[in-house]
Amino acid sequence: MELSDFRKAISGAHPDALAADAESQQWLEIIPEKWGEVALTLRDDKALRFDYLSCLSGYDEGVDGQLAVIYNLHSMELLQQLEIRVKLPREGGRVPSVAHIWRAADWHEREAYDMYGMTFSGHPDLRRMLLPEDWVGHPLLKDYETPEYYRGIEVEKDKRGWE
Amino acid sequence: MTVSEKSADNFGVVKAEEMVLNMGPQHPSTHGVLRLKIYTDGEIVSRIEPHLGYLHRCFEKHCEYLSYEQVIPFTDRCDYLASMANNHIYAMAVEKLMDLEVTEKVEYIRVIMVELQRIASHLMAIGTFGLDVGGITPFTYTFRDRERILDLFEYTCGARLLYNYIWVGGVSHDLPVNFVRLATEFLDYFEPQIDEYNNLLTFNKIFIERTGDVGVLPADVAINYAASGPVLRASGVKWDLRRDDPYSIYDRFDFDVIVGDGQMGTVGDCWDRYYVRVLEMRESVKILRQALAQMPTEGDVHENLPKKVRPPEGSVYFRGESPRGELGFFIASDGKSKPFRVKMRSPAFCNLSLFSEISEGWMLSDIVTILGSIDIVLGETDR
Amino acid sequence: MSSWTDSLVGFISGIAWLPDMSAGTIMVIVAVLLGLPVFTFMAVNALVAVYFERKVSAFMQDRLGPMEVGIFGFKGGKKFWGGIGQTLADAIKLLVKEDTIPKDADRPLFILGPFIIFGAAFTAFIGLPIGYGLVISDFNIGVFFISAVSSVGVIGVILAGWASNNKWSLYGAMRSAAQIISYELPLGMSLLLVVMVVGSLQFSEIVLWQEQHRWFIIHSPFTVIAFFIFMISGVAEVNRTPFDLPEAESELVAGFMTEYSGFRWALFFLSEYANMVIISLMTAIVFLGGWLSPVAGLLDMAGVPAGWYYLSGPLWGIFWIFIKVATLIFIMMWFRWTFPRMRPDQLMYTAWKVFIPFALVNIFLVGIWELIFA
Amino acid sequence: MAALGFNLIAAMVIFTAFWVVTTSKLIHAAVALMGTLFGVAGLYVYLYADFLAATQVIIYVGGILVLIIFGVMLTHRVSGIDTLQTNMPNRPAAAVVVFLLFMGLTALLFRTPWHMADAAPVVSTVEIIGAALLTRYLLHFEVASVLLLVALLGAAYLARREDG
Repeated sequence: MELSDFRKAISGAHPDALAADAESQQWLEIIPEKWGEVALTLRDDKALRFDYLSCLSGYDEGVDGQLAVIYNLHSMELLQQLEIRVKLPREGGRVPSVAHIWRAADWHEREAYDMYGMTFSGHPDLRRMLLPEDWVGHPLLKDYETPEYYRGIEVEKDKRGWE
Repeated sequence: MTVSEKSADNFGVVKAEEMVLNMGPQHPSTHGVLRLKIYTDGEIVSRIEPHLGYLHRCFEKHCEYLSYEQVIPFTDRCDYLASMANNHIYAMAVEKLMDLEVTEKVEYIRVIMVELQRIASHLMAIGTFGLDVGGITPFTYTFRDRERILDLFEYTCGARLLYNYIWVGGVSHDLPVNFVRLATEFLDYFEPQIDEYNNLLTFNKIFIERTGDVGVLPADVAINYAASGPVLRASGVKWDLRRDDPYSIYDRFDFDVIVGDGQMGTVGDCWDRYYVRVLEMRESVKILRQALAQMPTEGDVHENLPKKVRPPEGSVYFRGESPRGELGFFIASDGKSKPFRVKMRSPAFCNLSLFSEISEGWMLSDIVTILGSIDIVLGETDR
Repeated sequence: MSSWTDSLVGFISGIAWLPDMSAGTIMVIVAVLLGLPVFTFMAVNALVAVYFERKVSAFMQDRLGPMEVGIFGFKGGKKFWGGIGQTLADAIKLLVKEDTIPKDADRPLFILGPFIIFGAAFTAFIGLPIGYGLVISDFNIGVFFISAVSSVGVIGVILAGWASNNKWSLYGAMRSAAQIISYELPLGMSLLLVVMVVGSLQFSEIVLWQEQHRWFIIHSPFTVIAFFIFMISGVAEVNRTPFDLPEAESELVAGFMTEYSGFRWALFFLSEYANMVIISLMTAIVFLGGWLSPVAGLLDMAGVPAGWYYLSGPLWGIFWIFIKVATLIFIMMWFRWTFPRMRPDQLMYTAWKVFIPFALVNIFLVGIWELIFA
Repeated sequence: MAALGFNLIAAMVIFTAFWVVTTSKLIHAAVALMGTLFGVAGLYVYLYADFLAATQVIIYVGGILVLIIFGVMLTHRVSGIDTLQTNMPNRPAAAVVVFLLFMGLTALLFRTPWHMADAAPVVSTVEIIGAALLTRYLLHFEVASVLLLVALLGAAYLARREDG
């Protein structure tokens, strides 16, 4: 199936789930409120059967833009792939967790939360994944400022040979 | 507190207490700095909580400050046991983003390197797995042979572990003279060695008792957890990106996709995960022999190197089969010389996430076995 | 039957220029005189056995092993003797190393633990002969004595594990207790069958019987099984691979000795290698004819007149018994460097559901065998 | 000198036994008990009962004591080494019982006609014990083994009951 078929299938099941997006894009954009239902359809619909969540990435469009969560889905049965994006505001963005649909999302969502600070509502155990639990801030945000100190230890800012 | 209250505190509830064990970050069998919080009831493990991040080196943040080529040495350090595969898949992702073709010879060199790397990585995996179940000698055997592969790498690019060999649009050096002969010699030497590992470890009764039927991973659970590589294939899912989603020139080679068949227990047990790796080494040897025979001798490996790596605006998710499974790179470009966003989908990260699922209810010794059979590299899970 | 104790007591009380002493005083002197060589033997044994183990493992793993450290300028080159001084250097290192005791450890028990283990191994040597009369004290309950003494060592292991106040140590201690208690039963039962045939618990009697009849390993088909049960249970008793669960390094870090260092750790080490010797000596004496020469027996069978060979005198006896012990120790090392480790429940299964039933049936069958053929 | 050895062992028995009942740490009590049991084994040696001494060590030290320590370790928190003496409320009753027991034992001590051995000690006690167990005391021996079997079954039943 092609991207346009996926678009049709989803808009058939959930009429207002798709965000208005340009035809040229290689992904489908889903509005956050509807994402939980759409994810279930994606996994269970006979023509879609996306049973394998390849990758889940957090994404920051920039200081003026929005945050996004990018899902790269794959179907082991029908051998098709699909990229889904869910955009959410920079402050207090919430997106439904899909950890109960694809268990693989569990750790990936924790990592995305760790790096971008968006909340995955309904996640069983949303803690920081890679950074220490008491770390301040979400480092992959484009407006992230490296803290001066961590637990009283100065954070090195030497960037020789980097830029 | 009165005496009777105190005694009630001590003897009132006569029940085996749940003991919390901290396995790691420094522990011989966590393969790096992984910390497992293990809740045990005697020898039986009731719950496991993995804590990651002890080797977190901000790979993804660093990428935003580096040009596309400068990221390659960083991918080396992610899965430091399969650096070639990381280089390869990252380079291909950028090439796909740029719509860049590489010459035939470069493709062959890359496949040869990556398959050698796969053997080296699997040797490490089965050797340390032997170590995890208590056999020390298999480890030295596999390391002896891994050393010869590292010698080949050193001969090719000067580095033994972190190569920075596969570049965007080419490779850093052409193959040295005699490489084909040396590689063929190695393959001739190596194939009988696999039988030696089998004699020493694979079909040892104690080893089978320790690994067969232990930590069974059913196929549907494996898919739901997005497991990949040998871990997925051992559960009976015939899925190899080299064959099912061919990239590079893998569609030219004839090789089998090994799946676990539950020979020593149930499909998807530790023994299957181990044995899939052993058999995959044979398949890699097969690919290597074909690639070495078919490889064009003429050609410049630097021909297609772009002057400046500056992909157009857009994003790509590219995945390939690293020794540990599906290694994916999500790269977004804003048209500048530095990537806007690089996300590495590391196979070991996903494989490790199912670890607590399959290891609950097993004994403490089995935890080590199961963790070893998953074959994680902490550099890659923590990035 | 004479023993070193008897001869020394006789010798000392026979010296004219010494003042008159009571029997007790003489016993104390004799105990010191005989204890020192045993201690020296244990220390030297550990040095040699560790070196041997390293070389054996290196040989099995296609590498060289220690090659650098020599003694008095002798390095041995790239031969087997290379790095001959390595274990000596290690021993010195262990002795001068800082001896740490964890803050929350139970100090007295932490200190006591290794000494109990060492004491058990040390005491066992009293009853083990290496030839006719070449024994510190030839108890008439020799076999029983060794079993009794070696059962004490486990308390040291448990105490060491418990007192460290470390969860890995505790796991090691618990595993060890379960393991050693379980494997004492098949071990004892296999010995019982020999005792039953000989009718004595004395080691010298057992060897004498084998000299008059035949070695126990070829006594009957059942004793062959008993030999294997004894040997394997022995490996389990000394906590070596594939039964080294108490100190399983990939699971429990170092098990009950995780928190130990320096001299106390060295005591564990000495005891481990001493225990290997004890088990091998017992196996050699009980099943493999002790100090009897295998060659002499073979030549006898071939009909060669006794005057033609000189291979069964007392010195040859010591030679033969050490050859047997060394072979058995080598086999234990062989196990260690080729086998993976078992799991605790499999270990228990092997002891209780395989070895003990077999050993019990063995006793019964050997009894019948004796009734029919003896 | 022989008397000195005997006195030393007897003192050890009394001292460690005292330690067993006074220490507040269960595991120390168990270790002290080891000293007592060893001491008693030593006393057996003085009576030329070598087989009995070895049996004492193998069964009481190697078996029962290990189980006691094992039990202590299994039922108590690992983190806290101090364990509590829990029999305090029974002190008055215990004092009465101990006093009566002490009186009884003392009376026994003075009433027993102690013999000094005039014959040479028996060389091998194994055969005598074996013969006695299988002839004169056969019934007791068998009853004891049945008792042990019942205990074993009971323990197995208790241990498996949770599984249902």
